[in-house]
Amino acid sequence: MSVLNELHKASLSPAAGQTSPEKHPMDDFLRMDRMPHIWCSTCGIGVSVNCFAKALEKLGLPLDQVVVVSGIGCTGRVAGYVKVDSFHTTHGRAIPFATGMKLANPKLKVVVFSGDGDIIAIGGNHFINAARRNIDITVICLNNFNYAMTGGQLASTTPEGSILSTSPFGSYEFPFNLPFLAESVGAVYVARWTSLHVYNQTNAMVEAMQKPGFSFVEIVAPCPTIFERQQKMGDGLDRLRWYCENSDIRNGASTKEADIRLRDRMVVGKFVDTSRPTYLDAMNAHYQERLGPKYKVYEG
Amino acid sequence: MSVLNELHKASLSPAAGQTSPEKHPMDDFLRMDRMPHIWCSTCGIGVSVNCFAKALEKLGLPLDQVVVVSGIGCTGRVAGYVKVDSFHTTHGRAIPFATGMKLANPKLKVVVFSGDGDIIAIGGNHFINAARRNIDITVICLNNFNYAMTGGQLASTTPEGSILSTSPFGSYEFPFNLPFLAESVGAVYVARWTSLHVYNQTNAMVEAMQKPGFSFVEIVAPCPTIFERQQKMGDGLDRLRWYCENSDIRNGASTKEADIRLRDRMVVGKFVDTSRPTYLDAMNAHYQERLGPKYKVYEG
Amino acid sequence: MAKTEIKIGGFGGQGVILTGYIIGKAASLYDGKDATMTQAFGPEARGSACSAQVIVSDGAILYPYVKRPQVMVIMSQEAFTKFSPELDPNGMLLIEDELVDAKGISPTVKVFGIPATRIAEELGRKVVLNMVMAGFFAAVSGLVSKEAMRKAVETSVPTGTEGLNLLAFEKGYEYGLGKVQAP
Amino acid sequence: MAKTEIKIGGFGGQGVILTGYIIGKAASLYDGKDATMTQAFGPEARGSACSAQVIVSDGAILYPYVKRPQVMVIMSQEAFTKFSPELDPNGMLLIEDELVDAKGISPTVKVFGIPATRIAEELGRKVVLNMVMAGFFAAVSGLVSKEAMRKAVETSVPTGTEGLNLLAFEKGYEYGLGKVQAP
Amino acid sequence: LPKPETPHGEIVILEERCKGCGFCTEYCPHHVLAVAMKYNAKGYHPPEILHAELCINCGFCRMICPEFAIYTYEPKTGEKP
Amino acid sequence: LPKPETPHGEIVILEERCKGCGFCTEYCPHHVLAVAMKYNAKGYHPPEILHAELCINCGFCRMICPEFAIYTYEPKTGEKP
Amino acid sequence: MKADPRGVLTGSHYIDGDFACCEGALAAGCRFIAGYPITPSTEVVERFARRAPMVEGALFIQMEDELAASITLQGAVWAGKKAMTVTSGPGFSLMMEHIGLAAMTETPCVFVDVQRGGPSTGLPTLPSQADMMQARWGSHGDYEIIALSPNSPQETFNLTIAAFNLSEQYRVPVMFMMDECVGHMMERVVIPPSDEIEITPRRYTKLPPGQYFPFKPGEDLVPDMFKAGDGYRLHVTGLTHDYRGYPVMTAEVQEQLVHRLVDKIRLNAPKIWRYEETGVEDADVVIVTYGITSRVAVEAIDIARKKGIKVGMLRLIVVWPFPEPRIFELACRGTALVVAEMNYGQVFYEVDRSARGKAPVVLAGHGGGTVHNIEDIVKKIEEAHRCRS
Amino acid sequence: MKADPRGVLTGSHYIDGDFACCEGALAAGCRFIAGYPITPSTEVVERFARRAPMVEGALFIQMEDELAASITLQGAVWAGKKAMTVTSGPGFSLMMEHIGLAAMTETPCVFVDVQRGGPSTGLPTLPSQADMMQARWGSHGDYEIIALSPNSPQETFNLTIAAFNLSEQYRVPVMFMMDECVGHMMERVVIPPSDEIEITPRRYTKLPPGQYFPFKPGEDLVPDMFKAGDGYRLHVTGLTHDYRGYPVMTAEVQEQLVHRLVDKIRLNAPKIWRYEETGVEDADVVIVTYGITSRVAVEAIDIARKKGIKVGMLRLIVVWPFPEPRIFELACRGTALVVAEMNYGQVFYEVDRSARGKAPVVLAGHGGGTVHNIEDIVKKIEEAHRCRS
Ligand SMILES: Cc1ncc(C[n+]2csc(CCOP(=O)(O)OP(=O)(O)O)c2C)c(N)n1
Ligand SMILES: Cc1ncc(C[n+]2csc(CCOP(=O)(O)OP(=O)(O)O)c2C)c(N)n1
Ligand code: SF4
Ligand code: SF4
Ligand code: SF4
Ligand code: SF4
Repeated sequence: MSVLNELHKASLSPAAGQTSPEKHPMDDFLRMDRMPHIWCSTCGIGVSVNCFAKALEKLGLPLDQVVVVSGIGCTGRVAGYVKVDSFHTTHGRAIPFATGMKLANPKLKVVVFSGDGDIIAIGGNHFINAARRNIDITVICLNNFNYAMTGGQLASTTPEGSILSTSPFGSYEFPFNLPFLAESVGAVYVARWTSLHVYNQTNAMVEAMQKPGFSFVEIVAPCPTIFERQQKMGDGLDRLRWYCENSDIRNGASTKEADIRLRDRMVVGKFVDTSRPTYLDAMNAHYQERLGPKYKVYEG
Repeated sequence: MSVLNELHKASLSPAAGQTSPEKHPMDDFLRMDRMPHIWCSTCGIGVSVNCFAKALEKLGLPLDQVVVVSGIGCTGRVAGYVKVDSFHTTHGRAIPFATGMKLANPKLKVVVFSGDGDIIAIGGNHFINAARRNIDITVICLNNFNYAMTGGQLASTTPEGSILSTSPFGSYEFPFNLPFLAESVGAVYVARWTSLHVYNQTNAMVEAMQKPGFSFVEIVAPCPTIFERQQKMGDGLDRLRWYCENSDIRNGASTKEADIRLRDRMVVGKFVDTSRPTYLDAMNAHYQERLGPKYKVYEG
Repeated sequence: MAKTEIKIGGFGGQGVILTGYIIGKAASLYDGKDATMTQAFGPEARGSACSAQVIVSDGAILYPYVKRPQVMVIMSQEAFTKFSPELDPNGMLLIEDELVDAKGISPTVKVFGIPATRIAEELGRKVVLNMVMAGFFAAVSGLVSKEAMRKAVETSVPTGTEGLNLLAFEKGYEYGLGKVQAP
Repeated sequence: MAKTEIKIGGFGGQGVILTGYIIGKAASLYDGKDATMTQAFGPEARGSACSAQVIVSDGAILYPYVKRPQVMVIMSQEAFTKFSPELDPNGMLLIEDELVDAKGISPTVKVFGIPATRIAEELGRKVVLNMVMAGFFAAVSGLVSKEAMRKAVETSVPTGTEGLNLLAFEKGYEYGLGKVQAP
Repeated sequence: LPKPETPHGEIVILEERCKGCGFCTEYCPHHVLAVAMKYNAKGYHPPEILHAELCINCGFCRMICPEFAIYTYEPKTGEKP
Repeated sequence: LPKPETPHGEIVILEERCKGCGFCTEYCPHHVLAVAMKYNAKGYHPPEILHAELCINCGFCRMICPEFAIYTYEPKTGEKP
Repeated sequence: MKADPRGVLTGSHYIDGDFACCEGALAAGCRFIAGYPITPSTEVVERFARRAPMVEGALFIQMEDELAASITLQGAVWAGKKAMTVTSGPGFSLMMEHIGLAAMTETPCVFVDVQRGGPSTGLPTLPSQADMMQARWGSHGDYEIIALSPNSPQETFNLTIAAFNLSEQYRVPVMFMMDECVGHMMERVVIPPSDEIEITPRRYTKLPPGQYFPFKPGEDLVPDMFKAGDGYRLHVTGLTHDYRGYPVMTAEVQEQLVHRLVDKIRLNAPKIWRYEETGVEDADVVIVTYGITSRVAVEAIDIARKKGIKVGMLRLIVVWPFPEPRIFELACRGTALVVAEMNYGQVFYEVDRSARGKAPVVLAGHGGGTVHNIEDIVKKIEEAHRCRS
Repeated sequence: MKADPRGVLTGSHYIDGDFACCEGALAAGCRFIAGYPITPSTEVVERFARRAPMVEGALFIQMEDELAASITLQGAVWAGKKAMTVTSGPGFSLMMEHIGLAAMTETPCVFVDVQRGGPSTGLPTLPSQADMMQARWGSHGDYEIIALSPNSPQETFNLTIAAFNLSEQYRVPVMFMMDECVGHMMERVVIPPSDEIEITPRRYTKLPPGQYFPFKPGEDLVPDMFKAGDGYRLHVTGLTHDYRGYPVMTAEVQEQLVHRLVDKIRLNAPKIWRYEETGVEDADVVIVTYGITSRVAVEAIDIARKKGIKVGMLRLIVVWPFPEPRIFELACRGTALVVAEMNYGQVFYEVDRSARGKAPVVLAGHGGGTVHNIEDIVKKIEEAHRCRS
């Protein structure tokens, strides 16, 4: 079995990747042996990973119980870099994978971290149904308005008029208003921030993870290599400046007004923060009521 | 080629199905050689087919230009009975099939007629994305709160507490509020009626088909064989009586309030009637603006 | 190896499948025999004639389908028309007397009738018609023991309805005994 | 059948692929030869060394990959480190003089340098660096005719930028001629 | 102004199509119809006309019939609502 | 009541990780940082400390850095915001 | 390991194959089903939905579609459950991407396909055996799976347990290929006491974090497993990955990983094969068959024997991996082969290949909708017999 | 029929296989692509998105997923367009249900799969040829398709046209199986004038409504077609249906319909086969290969010939249906066969089967990520040569 021998050899050779001589306080949250990450300079993904690490630190949860699930995409690579149990699944299906995980072991804190294309284009059906069921997971959706990993195509979130490789003369589709959609299907926590809003973003992640039920955080983030370049909006730093000038923080704003247009001002904030029983709580309560003491409360 | 011979023989034998000696004014809308249809006594599907035929009559469209597309389910069988070009596709995918049809030949009036499970459980992603794009089709969704064809399982629309074969002790899931969902993703016309409301239902179908863009009509209908029986709600006639007593007609009501609970009063009416460019209109306008006269308006 | 093929026919709602199930279960779980029950499914079948097929055998059943039933239990005229040609000419036909007219059946077939619906109605619930037929079948065919049939009925009907169903079974059984013991 | 393998290396953003494309296109569409261009793709490759490979041949090219390039055009040090070992010891190495130090290269290799970045900057747009290299390549290697290269440049760059790009090409070409004509 | 004449409808029942749901009989606004005692060949009770003269040709029965088994028309104009 | 002391932060820059996005230099609320002229091995300009004394240990630079290349701490308490 | 008694409904039952599959799963320790209804498989999940609240730690969820169902179960597996999903043709087609994911991430799990007539919506309520090649080849890329096919409710119960055990032993998705006939046929199913049911536990690593590498195989080419929440803090990806689970997109790592994934089944195949032979010793013709068709074929064999042809049967229980050498042996002996299956030729291709021209191989195919006409099989036996001589 | 000049970009172009595929489609009359991006196929639709507004009647839509893309195109076909969709492994897996639908409803259309390394997400940017069996067997139930595999951008252009023509002629979904190498390789592509491009028009019925039955086959087993809006008012379903298109769920109609669906390809196979032989006449060893691997194998052949082994090549252009008799012929002649493909054995199984033990069949497999190492193929040639003697 020569394959086996080869594999044994491989496992003896030292791990690839360099270990930085200096340490950053967040290094424990990261797979340092996989650094540097693949994200471009001035990309917003790294910022959100940083905020996420901070949010975990703030929450003070034992990291052993945190799970990150991603789909496929630039953002989908997040699962590969955070040093918790992390699953890089298939395109669009992070949410059902996370659902299985959470239901199988309710003690886990399950976070889906993925891109807008992944979560709401191909993954749309899972998004709406998981929210409806109020599965107790947090979905962090990094919205860079395009499919970056595949080179920059139209997404379900692309603002009208955007130039991308499959909308070479500008998009004429109407994008989703994600907070409105999330609210309509019953998400209990809905917030939107940009890459610039690092404190708010971090707080939203903390609140979302603390919230029992389906919580949703949309992060509007630059993809300088594709989206901003194609729109001639400069790089990620230019885009942060734009966010700074054009974001209206309006907590509690009606999600109906949260539409995003390519060059208009944009509402950010916490839009929904409500409560209803999670899927498992509803199930346990229901069975206890219907089946009485013979029902053993499901705990995983 | 013995197969061929057999087929030739088959094609010579007279068509199955009986022709009624007497005629009904709607018979021209139906494949009478396939009657009687498979729907149970007091099922609401036949009522809506009747209303749909009436709506077509009222619209006065040449039937040659009408196309009905269904998915799979009891309601999905509608495509097999209406005598227009009709396509019985796969479970959940009637909307994208209809999208292809409409975009390929914009002169066709394309109607999707299918069940709630088909359109919004497995088909949810297509529903939200077609609405977002404002594809110029009408979606008639017969909501009988369960998967009837497969013997009565939980659907994404099943009210909490309903007993079905996969919720044998009662469902503990929170169902979609379809009008709210439809509005949040940009449907330009949204109405809900019950099987009892035959005039309103017919009118809604007429209005929906007249409306350019993605229009959505939800019909709450009895499935006496399964849903009403399991809930001990009697047969379809009992259910019509229930609708009669428990429907609040509130045109223009906020879709947020259109939640359906198993035994509570229910809001029906026309909720959304608005306008924005259809996918093709937006495309043509956009290309004309960007590409100027060298762009030939797309007409199929 | 003794092997008997049984077919039960009627219309949807008469409890045809349950009758077959009870026969199969009785033979297989409580009578030390083997029994295979199969049925024809179909979405088009709603409300029309439906059937259950049971093979009861002393030994292992390999081929699981009924080809030429020796015993047929028929509860509707449509089912009679559809299924009776399959019956073994030397077989046995059990019919719901008031719903089925067995005209045209081969004279070599032994026909036994029971007004099962009426008996069921007398018991207050028309739905136990199938249990009356089951009792009748047990008595007339002698293929499955009464005790086994009773156990199968008891363990197969919804909790709370055992009494009524067993009563219906007994009524059918008695009626059947009368038929076979009478000359 | 004369067949030459060419490899162009640099970092993402330098226009490495376009350079390869122009060489291939020139040879294949305007010089009556066959030319196959291949490239290494990879999501992990963002920003790091990338390469284009071109085979130019008088006859049909079957095997499409470059195994031992006879000509290498290198625009970054990292690319030099990564790719130069593949170069044919009797081959030709064209480098961006100020970005690449060709130390350690076999003495049998003919090395030609050009300060392409500086030339491009002098023309006002650093991005035309690759066109300078293309011109340099045309002059030094002689593998593809100048006219063919010019046509390929003209038809491959964004409309409106043809002039600038052709100018850059000419600069590189002239510089190259100087190098090869000089003893 | 002359009071407009109340329209009148003739009712046609295609008995063999009926599945006896009772929708038409229940919801006829003028209580024109009743459930017949007889069975059709499918074993259902079709509607029967109780008060033919009361039918105003509103067509509700036609619209609500899941089986396309009943309709009305205005005998003079032939109008089918 | 004594006025609370303004907190102070020490800045640590892990230069080799930096991809020169400029986020930290741009958004440091006290303009402590600037873009250095030099390049790191990856070819980017990392930030450099202009006014070390002005750092209030707010941690914004740390949070916004996509490369985990900068952080601050309170030298006395060791606190890392 | 012995079965957990809480899931085992010891006793005799008169149930159909679908119910038997559910009971087999519960006995095997399956505590999680993510399903989506589809005829004729729905009864499996319907029973599970009813049983789950009574079995501690068991959970049923009906997902929004088969895409979701087929990955939700994998999430559950990595969180520590034994899990399966259940479907039929159209749903099975939708699960293909995630069968590939399970193969790539070596996720032990069971996919039940109760076969009905296809292609497309086809014959929703009627039988076929025409998803056999799909079970093996339906996802993109190279991978191997195990597929089993029961021919009675009792065997459905037994083999469902075997399916779970094999999936755990080889960390591979197992395809449980029923057919509508077996799924809907009622027979006695005897469920033994739990201590008579042998269960393969998950092969969790015994190594501590740091020493354990999630995709470093053991001698049998199968790596040990971890689960989320155990403190390993590891990564699992559908990308080509190294022994640490890290994505490495190179031809070398692809060769290391994917070659092992196929070899772990190919090289272990002799341990996985399972078939039953009847009257093969002196047979001139052997029918190769599986599932319900094996029970139809016996009648044909009887008839043919009466006509003087010596016919035997090789019934495949594990269909994939395929017992190629045994077929070759039979062919070399000169035994003609008839492949009886409810399709227009699927397992036939492997039988035909394995025979290597040494003996005639005849397809007794049938489009489904009902089992074979017995006479048709007899004719094929005669044909094979003629070809042989 | 000649090509519509509006879609034909006559002239010489230096483009890659993906772009050539787009141009081939446009030349073939394709006016509708429903797509979903996936590496390495995206360039096909990117080009189409750019070209469509310039070609009258052409439309590109990017759908929300591959499920949608693979059925949207069928809606477009029934409304009168020639249409295709384009994807790669993971997306191809998601399209399986709708490939079955197209087969069942006899919808002429083209599915392009630019193969990358699998299984699962695998090697997104790197080549493989490991979806070949999936192309044939990936959907549930019995059906047959046609699959083609080009080995250069020029051939991609040509064969894309052939793919559309075959799909129209046989009313069958055609799988266009590229690989990442061909997809991303740039070469000269000469697009002839439109009047030199032969196009198979859709076989629309000439019968009037009432006389025309949508699934009544012609002599070649293929029925003529109608389109929505033409006044036929007919029904099309994925259920088993009779010649009128009406669902009839019986074993008899299943046999009539599905047997014909497989036979229309199986019996017409000799007209569909297409392969290219080089140096086969006197060869002792023949390499059977396709796609990019055929261009790698030539180097191995050169080396082997230099070592004195007479090696030829049979390059499959149409891979499915498979030219079984030709392989058998070669095997009977005693020619040893080497199957070179970028996978761990797929087309190999058909070659092996077709040889019927008459000659050794050796797999030169490779997991993908890059083309074969030439030396590895040479070794297999030597091995085959040894086995032969
Ligand atoms: C089934 C499937 N379809 C398509 C792809 C190709 N694909 C990979 S990532 C991606 C889009 C990612 O976009 P998004 O989720 O927005 O993430 P980003 O890269 O922008 O961060 C696509 C289409 C795939 N991997 N699998
Ligand atoms: C891919 C796929 N999954 C599952 C099924 C099985 N199936 C057929 S109809 C149906 C549900 C239909 O429910 P709904 O749309 O609500 O229609 P109804 O029967 O209630 O009218 C299901 C799950 C299928 N045909 N295809
Ligand atoms: S391509 Fe865009 S999203 Fe992807 S890493 Fe680069 S900047 Fe970020
Ligand atoms: S099962 Fe329900 S939905 Fe289906 S036909 Fe009967 S009543 Fe109607
Ligand atoms: S509505 Fe139609 S089906 Fe119902 S009772 Fe009246 S006639 Fe019969
Ligand atoms: S934020 Fe980080 S990557 Fe950006 S310039 Fe500062 S240190 Fe460098």
